[in-house]
Amino acid sequence: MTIKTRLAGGVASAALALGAAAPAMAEGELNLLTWEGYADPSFIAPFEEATGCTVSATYVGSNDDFAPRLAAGGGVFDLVSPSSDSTAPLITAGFVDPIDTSRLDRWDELYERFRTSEGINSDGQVYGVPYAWGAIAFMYKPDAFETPPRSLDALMDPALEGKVALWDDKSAIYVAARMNGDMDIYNLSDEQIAAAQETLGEMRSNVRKYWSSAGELVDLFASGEVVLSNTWAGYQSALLAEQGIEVVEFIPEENAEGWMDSWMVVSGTPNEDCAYQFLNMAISEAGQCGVASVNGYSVANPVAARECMTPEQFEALHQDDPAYLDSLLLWENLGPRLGAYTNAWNAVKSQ
Amino acid sequence: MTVVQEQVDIVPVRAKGRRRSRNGLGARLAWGGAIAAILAFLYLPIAVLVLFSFNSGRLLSWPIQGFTLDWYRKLASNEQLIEAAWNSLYVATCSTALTLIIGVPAALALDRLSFPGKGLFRKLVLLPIALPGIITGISMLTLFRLMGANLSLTTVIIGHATALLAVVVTQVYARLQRLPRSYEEASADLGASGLQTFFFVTLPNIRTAVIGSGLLSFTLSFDEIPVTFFLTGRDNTLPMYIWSTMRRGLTPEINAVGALIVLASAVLVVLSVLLLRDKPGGRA
Amino acid sequence: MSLAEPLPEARLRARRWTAMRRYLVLSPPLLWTVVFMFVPYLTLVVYSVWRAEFPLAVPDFQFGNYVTIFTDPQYRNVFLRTLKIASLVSLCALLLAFPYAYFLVFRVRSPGWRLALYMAVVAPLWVSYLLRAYTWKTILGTNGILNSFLISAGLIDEPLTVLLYNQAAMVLTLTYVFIPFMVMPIYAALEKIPPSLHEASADLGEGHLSTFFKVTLPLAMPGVIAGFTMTFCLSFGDFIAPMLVGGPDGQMIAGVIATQFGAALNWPLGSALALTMLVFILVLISASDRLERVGQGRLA
Amino acid sequence: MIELTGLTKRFGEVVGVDCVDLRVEEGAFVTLLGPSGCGKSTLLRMIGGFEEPTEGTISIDGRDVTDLPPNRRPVNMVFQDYALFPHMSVGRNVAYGLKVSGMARSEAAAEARKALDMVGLADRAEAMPHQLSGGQRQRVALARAIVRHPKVLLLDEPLSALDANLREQMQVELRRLHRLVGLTFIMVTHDQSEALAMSDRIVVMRDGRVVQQAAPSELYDKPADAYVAGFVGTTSFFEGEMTRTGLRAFGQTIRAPKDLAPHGRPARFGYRPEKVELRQGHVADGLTGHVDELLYRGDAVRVFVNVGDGRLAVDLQVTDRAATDGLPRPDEAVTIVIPPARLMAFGPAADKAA
Repeated sequence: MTIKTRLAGGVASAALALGAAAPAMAEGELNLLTWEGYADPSFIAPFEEATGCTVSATYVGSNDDFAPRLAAGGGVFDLVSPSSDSTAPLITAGFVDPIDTSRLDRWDELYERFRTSEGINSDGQVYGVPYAWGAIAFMYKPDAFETPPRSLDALMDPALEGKVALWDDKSAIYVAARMNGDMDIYNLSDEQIAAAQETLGEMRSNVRKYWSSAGELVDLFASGEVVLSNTWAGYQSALLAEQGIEVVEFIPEENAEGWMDSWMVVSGTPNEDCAYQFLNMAISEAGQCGVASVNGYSVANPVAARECMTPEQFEALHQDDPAYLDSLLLWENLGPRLGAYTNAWNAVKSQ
Repeated sequence: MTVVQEQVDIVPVRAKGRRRSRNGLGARLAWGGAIAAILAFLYLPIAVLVLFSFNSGRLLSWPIQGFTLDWYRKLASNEQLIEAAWNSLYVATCSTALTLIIGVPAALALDRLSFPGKGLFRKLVLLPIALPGIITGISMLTLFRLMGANLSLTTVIIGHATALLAVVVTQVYARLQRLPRSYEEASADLGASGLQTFFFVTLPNIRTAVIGSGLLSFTLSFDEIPVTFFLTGRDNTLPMYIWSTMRRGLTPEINAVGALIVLASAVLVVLSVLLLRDKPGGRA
Repeated sequence: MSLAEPLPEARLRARRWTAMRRYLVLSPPLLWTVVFMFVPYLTLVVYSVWRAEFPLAVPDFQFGNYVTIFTDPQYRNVFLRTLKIASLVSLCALLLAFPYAYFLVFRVRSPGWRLALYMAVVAPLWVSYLLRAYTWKTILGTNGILNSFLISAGLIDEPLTVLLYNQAAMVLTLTYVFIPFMVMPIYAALEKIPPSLHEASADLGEGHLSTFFKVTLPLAMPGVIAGFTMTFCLSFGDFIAPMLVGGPDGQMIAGVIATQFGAALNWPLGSALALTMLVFILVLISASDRLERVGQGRLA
Repeated sequence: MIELTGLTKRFGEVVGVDCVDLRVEEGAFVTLLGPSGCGKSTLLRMIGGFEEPTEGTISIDGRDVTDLPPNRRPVNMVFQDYALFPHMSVGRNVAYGLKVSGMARSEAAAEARKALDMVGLADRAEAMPHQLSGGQRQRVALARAIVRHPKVLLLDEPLSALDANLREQMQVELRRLHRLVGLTFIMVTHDQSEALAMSDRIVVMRDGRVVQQAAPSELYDKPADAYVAGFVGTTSFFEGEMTRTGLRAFGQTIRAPKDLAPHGRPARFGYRPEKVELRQGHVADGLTGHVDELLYRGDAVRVFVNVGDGRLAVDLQVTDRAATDGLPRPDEAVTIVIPPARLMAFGPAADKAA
């Protein structure tokens, strides 16, 4: 659409003040609410070309962003990719539609434990298409440490004053709880949450910035602001490597959280056909190896992964070893406790 | 709350010939230094923005590594950014049109009519000037949510028009107050209908205020974030795009966008100064 | 003719027509104001007494949200911090803007220069707010432009880390962004002071300083108050600078509101916070309006 | 013919115009005269349609126009500030009224030229209003108002913005124009000499009411009350009482028409200072006193005389230099001789006067 017709239409609609002013959307325009890297041109562009569906993406910095964006009003997004701990509210609220798995060619190839996981199944219906998984590891700049950090205690090291970053997410509570020795991080009591809150308060002199996007963390490392932070394992370290900055990821002694993202179809999307074409692409080689090479995440379809990955990559991403995921503290739906966690985290930021 | 109102109207016209400073060279130098420092504070960041848009390296540190136009080239091929820029243009144009269509009659009503509830009406219209954009943004969000309206560029336009209405109203109202009522009465007396009077007599005489506030409202809308933040749907405006890019890391590409915006703003500023200089006969 | 006597039909019609045309002018702005300003504030009030319940809120009538705001220390902390930062920003802007405006009005004699210097301060308003704030991030960073410059000039050995991601950086950035709003009203106020007053004061044997404190400053007060209020309100409601250049202790009230409407998904609490902020600002504005009027009375 | 019936305008509690009845004959030059705030401008603006009457009606040539907006009344106005549209040339200003009523551009321009010609400004049609002098602007405003051939031309203090010399010139001009176009003129002024000089008929107003309406000479010679007498021209007031022998004041008795005022009751009297004689020494049938002060005014001298506990004024015409020499000196005893026909009476003494 040319700017001229757009402006003409716009001015006319402005005169009418209300009514459907925005220029009509072309059929098959997918709007994703997702994580950075999940709409990378390397695999999205071929998809657009092949299907005629155009894709645009809005990025979230935290799982807590999905529900509010959907709650603010319909008609905006077509597909979302929350982690499995944050799917339940979307399903109960009716923000997402059940998936017709018969329209997905390679559904059966996905890890069974993902397909049947609690996060995407509700009342006998499937609501999500597992896509990728990984860990919330920590990473550090090796040249800033004489002895590499192994434990979360490093976050409190007085030598690291103003050199630490932390994800702006309730995950910070999980981290602090583990530092306090409360390992049942998804079932913390009020006292344990309060203790975690206190730990985070003590840590604050070490924290330079709470990062709220992958890119922000990359920048904090690249511009030498921080040397230690939690990270979406695989992703930021790769981006930093691209800039020639060396960082080392590690799973702390206190363990790390694990996560699994799945694609969900927003209720009432006018672009259902395109959405299913996208889902099919996502769990095929294109999508799976796409996200694996862009984000460095492990993927949900081992069959496709084996097809398109080198054996080294396949192994490095633990694709042959889904039990690895069990060793992590896989994110759980907090249910009614969610409010207590987010409130505690907000209180830390407000202190 | 006199701030915006004065903005365009102030073309400094201080009486000629203040007496020459009685202080010596020392005081003059001190003044000069202080003013230069303030100007440096104001313009160094902008200079940095422009300078580093030509920096060949990614890193934003001194000295710049070399000269390149790469970032501009990248910009030219960044479809999302261009789309966002067009969206902003669309939003700013529509919301400016709306603020004028609503704001000029509002100013007329405030100046020329008396009606019940006028005091409240005046307060409401002027409120968004001083109110943080976030309040306008969320209050309209709650309204649209209750109405079940989907967020889109239309809701953004309505939001901008509401937030910026006050800019037009204050400026046009200030001008109307200086416009003798007898012009309009004379026009009516000479047989002109209300509309004829408005278009032939009133509008030409408040033209500069209308254009000035329109320009200002356009610029502010083009640059708006807090309201857009809450009211936009799937489409991004340019500031929202820059904002989300910024949140995802520093890139010299943003400096290039910035440099272009600085250039466009400079053109607008010069234009507005030239356009709005009152021509002789502009005032009776 | 008494009012009781009925008016002829034609006269009634003419009267009605006149009244109708009046409402034709009035109704678009009136309608707009009611629908898009009055009603939204009302919905905000409604939400603020509702109860947050996933996915959004359920109708209820209670003041729990307000109780939370006034009892939970985190909101008091943020409020006080916002107050502090907005005051500091206004103060810094005042300290920069006043001499500048004073210089323009009383020291620059050529109208051309005066216009140019005035526009020099106002013009940045036309440049994107976001970009102007963002540039400070690139300047103040650990390996940023300022640090690398100082190092290459041999002034420091280690980059200064106190420049960015703290409250000072926020104050600096907000001062930079909002300073034009301080210069404009002060300039306007100084501009209104008749030169004869200065001369009279000088004739009476007052020195420069005492003329300044006894004549100029009191007469400039309305402008100072207007500028201070505007700058204060703008920085009080900002939520972007904290995200860009603020550190872990940078959360401001608008940021908390944004969080309640976002991640925390607690619109009722967010609405209550927004209304609290609204009332605070309204009180501030009316107080400043009153002060301003008192000040203006002096010149009359 | 214009007819105002019971015309009243209230602004909240304040009464601007109070139940005014007025008829203005076709072709007349009528002046509304009064001090500021007397309601004369409000009355004019109601006729023009700029104010809505609270009560009463206005009709022009038998047609009720009370509720018509200004643009639908056969009336045009010359505003006090002229209200020339600053963004239009003189020609376009004058043609404006024709243009908005749908006249073709060329025809309107020709009409405008004719009107400008009438006020002697045909050659300034291209000029912008700010390039004109005050007097020229006034003429343009006149041309603009008459070009539409209204039934009535309203003039709101049309000369107040001009300086003294120009004002007199424009008075002549306006009279000439009135004769030329033959329209009904209604003018508002607070300047009594202007009103006397120009009008066929003067309507004196006070506190929103019409006090007196009459031809200028009648108004001058027979003011209805002390207010009019004081406002129009100068009047020297004194208190006295009618007796069988005449008018008794300051312990002296002078001749007076028997029916000037009720006998045996103190009342207020007055005379025009230029219509009496001043004689040296004591003269019978006059008011004798001592000269207090002399005000020299070029063409005349006003002599203030202390009579008893009062102070009266007499204007002496100065016809040549010799007359100046013959003027009385302070403290000289003089007598004011008032021709009985020149005496004016204004009701009971308690009535406060202007």
